[in-house]
Amino acid sequence: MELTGEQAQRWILCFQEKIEKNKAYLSDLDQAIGDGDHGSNMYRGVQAVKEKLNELEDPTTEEVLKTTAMALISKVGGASGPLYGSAFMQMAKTAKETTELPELIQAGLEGIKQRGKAELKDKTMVDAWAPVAEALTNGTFSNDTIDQAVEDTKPLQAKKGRASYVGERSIGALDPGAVSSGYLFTALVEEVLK
Amino acid sequence: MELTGEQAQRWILCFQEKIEKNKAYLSDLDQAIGDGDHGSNMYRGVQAVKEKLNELEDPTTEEVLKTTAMALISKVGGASGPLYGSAFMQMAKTAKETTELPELIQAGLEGIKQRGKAELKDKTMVDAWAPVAEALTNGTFSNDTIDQAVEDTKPLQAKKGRASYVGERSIGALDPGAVSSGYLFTALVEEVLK
Amino acid sequence: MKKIINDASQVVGDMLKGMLLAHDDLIEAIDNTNVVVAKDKPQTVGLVSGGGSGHEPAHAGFVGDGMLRSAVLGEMFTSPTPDQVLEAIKASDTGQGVLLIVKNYTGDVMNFDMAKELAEMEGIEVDSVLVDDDIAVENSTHTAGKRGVAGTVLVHKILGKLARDGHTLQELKQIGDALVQDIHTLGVALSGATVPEVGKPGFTLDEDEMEYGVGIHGEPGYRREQLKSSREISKELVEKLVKEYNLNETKKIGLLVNGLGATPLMELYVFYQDVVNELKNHNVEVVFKKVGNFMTSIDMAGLSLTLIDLEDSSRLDALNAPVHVVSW
Amino acid sequence: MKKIINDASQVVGDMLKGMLLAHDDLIEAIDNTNVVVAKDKPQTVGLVSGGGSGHEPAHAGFVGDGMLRSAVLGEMFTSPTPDQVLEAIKASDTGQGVLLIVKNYTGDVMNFDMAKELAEMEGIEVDSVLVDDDIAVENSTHTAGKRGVAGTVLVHKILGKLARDGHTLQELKQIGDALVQDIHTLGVALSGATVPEVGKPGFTLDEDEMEYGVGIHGEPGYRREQLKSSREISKELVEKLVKEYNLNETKKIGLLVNGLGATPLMELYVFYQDVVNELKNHNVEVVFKKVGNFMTSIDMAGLSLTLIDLEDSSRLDALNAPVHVVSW
Ligand SMILES: Nc1ncnc2c1ncn2[C@@H]1O[C@H](COP(=O)(O)OP(=O)(O)O)[C@@H](O)[C@H]1O
Ligand SMILES: Nc1ncnc2c1ncn2[C@@H]1O[C@H](COP(=O)(O)OP(=O)(O)O)[C@@H](O)[C@H]1O
Ligand SMILES: [Mg+2]
Ligand SMILES: [Mg+2]
Ligand SMILES: [Mg+2]
Ligand SMILES: [Mg+2]
Repeated sequence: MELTGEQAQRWILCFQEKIEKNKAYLSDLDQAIGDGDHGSNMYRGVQAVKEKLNELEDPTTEEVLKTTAMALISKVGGASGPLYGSAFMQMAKTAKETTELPELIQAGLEGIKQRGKAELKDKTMVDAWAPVAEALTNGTFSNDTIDQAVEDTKPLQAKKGRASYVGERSIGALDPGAVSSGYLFTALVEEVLK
Repeated sequence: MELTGEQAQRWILCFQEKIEKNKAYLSDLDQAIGDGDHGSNMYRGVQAVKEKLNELEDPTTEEVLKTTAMALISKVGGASGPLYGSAFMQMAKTAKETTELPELIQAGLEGIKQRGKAELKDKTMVDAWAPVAEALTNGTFSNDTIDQAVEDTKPLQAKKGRASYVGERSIGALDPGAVSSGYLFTALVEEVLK
Repeated sequence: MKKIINDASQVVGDMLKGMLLAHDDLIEAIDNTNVVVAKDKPQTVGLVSGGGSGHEPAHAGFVGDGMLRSAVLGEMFTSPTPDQVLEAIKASDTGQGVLLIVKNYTGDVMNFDMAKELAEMEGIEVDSVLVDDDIAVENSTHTAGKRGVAGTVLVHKILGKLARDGHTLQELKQIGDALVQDIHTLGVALSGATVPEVGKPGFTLDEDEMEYGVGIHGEPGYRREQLKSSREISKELVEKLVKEYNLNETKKIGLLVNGLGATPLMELYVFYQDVVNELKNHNVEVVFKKVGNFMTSIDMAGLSLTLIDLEDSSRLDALNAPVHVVSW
Repeated sequence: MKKIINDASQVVGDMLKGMLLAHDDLIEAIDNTNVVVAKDKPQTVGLVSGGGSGHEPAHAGFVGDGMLRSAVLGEMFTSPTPDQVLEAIKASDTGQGVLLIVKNYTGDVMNFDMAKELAEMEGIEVDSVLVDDDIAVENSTHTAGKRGVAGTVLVHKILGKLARDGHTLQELKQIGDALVQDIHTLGVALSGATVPEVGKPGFTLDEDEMEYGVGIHGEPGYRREQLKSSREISKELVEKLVKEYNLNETKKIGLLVNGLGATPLMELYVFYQDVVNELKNHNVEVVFKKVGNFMTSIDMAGLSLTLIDLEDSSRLDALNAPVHVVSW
């Protein structure tokens, strides 16, 4: 399951479309337990990503991932900017060695954990990335993996990020960063794994 | 028609009661064409007057008028404070010479005109004082004189004071200062002229 | 009405206490009055201003070396009484006389006039300058005349510096009378102001409405219409204000963007930027500018724009001179 | 939403332009960034702060001699990005290194950290102080920790003075780390804040409701209840705040009453008076005080109270030292 540069480009552009379509929904999710800007943060980022990616001709996998990382880092801000940025930066670094998807996603997860210090079940995007990375590695990945991982953030109490301020009141809500990460993996399914 | 000190005291205390009862109404009138504080301004003043008058024992007419003037000047502020204050101050000065009611009210009117530079029909308290002063002098005074004078401020456009800012929109509303002056004269009727 | 206060009828006194506690290095109050006096009193003409409360930081925030010697705080939106003004005059006189800076409202004019008469009876030389910078009101003999609004603060600053420099009462009066004719202001409101004791706003505007030309006590303006952009508002205010000046030749001017109480600094800066752009179409050079809350209207949302003619460089120097006050 | 703006999505840029036009004597921006830099750059450690916009005058209002060397303006309520912070760091280094003053939010911490890594790769010495003065949030390993709020401004002022005095980066880091532990803040809101692009308030309170312990981005507080009097509010805030200090012996403290944007100065002073009264029941001596809008939350009505331990007289001296910034 190698990820080509062309596939990577389509993947990320599909992610952009999903963010654009769900911008308001993501912000609403963030309004409930955060500060209501996750949709506009991510949208600002993926717009810049789209622009940059469209400038590339026949890019390598590493180029796509690094371009995505840089655009997200310099446009998103907030918590999700450095986290998604670090994920793609680690993926880009790994792509120098291997473009195997399980390795790439695992590297992305490491980037997020290193940057954000969140553990599994802290109700963050880690809870979307970790099960997906694991399932890809074990060969047990299915569409259901994504939905299940995202849905599983609901009963958790947030221990990291802005949602941790609301304490127990975060229980019962989806984590916005997990939901946006879910779109990233759904885009992967649609454009690469289909 | 001389005004004794005891009559003067009863007159002003009766005025105080009327202001107290109509505080909100006076402010509402002022809200329509001014800044909505004529009731609370006058109330603040007559409360102080009442306190001061109650301290006096067997006061002369001049003492009552001067005490009233001083309390109003130092408690009311706004436009009506100096105007009522000047009216009572002029009355007090005149009372040194004569305590005839027509002369006193005429002196009060002069005090207001001197201080405020308003002419008849500028839609101010002058429009209540002038007809009453004239009727008292001519011996044509009746209860109706007061009501008529106050009512006659309605069709006028304000040319002085805060109400002049609203221009033509002041037409159709009663002038709050004329209404409160009306209470002063009604109190005179009830306590002195009855 | 949502306010962090105690007794609505005591709010002026409570505020004054807080102000004195917070700034005991600069100001004090005369016992049993609402008069705020500078602790530092050089032997110069004393400037006294004041008016109704609800315009904070005006006027007490401008008391101190280089601006006012004292400020008289009336009840909310109500001119202070002559005896209070008299106390301020007495506390401000060091033998060189006292200049009253009065905003043109019937109440203020009469109360300050009475105080002046009383002070003169006590042998204190007093004169006054009347500020009427609000061009929203027509200046006709058939009205109480233009109102005094935010431009008053510039009068405090300029005359305050000149008083400190040792100008005489007569000179200050003369300079002040000329100065006020060169200061013009126009304001807009997005909401009414709520006097605590009244408990409801003096006027209400719909969620999409604004009003041009409002006064600082919720006096009505000249036009109510749909909320416009900062750019459009700046265009209207600038166009009306520049008409007050002869701009055949490039004129040096100063700008004051004044928030009315509930409008965030962010909006004042956005607006300031539009004003500067708009002024590019006019024959002016901006040599002084100030953005912030100086003459507010309690919790009113909105702002005013003031222009001042600064061709005379002594005015500019005076505006730029350092001061020791709470809120310049 | 009623705001004097143009395009809601451009409000940060528009505000920045206005700010630079209004204060071109003190500050400038790095081209193509939202980074505000002091014009005056002595050869000392450069202090860099910043965060999301909407807290005006923070942080750009504190850029200048004696406080910050530069401020990074993020989008509304959104941490700025590492490349912007990097630009600020580069513009603030005169060879003595750069100290970042960061408010403790996940986003700010990560973005400033990344910038620090990037700057170090370019050979610039960088360290950071994390401000987490908001005691409304529990400091547990199970949360993102306490938030940085109004007390941050005191850190700017004190470290700004010490940086000007020539302290090294290591010294400033050490002093700063100790300092932030002695600053504690608690806020109350009477209304939510409206981010222009969102168009509706982050939360809404009923006409008779208030909320204790809110953050400066509309983060929820610890209790919502009926609007209390200034006296009762001051009692609750003071009692919670003094618990953070050891008051067995009389302690010298400083006070900061900070308006959140839409609350008039009048109310801040009324509240300040109640705070001082309330503190009489505790073993403190107030040696410094500040009342005004310093760290706002756009148009939120409400205020915060900050206490700072000033037993160390060098802190007090630093707070009292003169500065050349827009908004101290
Ligand atoms: N420490 C962390 N580790 C991993 N993910 C985190 C962490 N903190 C926050 N997040 C993620 O970031 C999301 C919020 O992003 P966003 O709303 O864009 O930023 P902000 O919280 O600064 O407003 C959360 O839903 C969560 O998934
Ligand atoms: N120049 C004037 N001459 C006579 N009366 C005046 C003048 N200006 C105002 N008034 C009177 O004062 C009244 C308003 O008083 P008030 O509301 O107490 O003061 P303010 O206008 O300062 O709020 C008006 O209704 C009018 O009768
Ligand atoms: Mg968010
Ligand atoms: Mg009135
Ligand atoms: Mg009034
Ligand atoms: Mg955010």
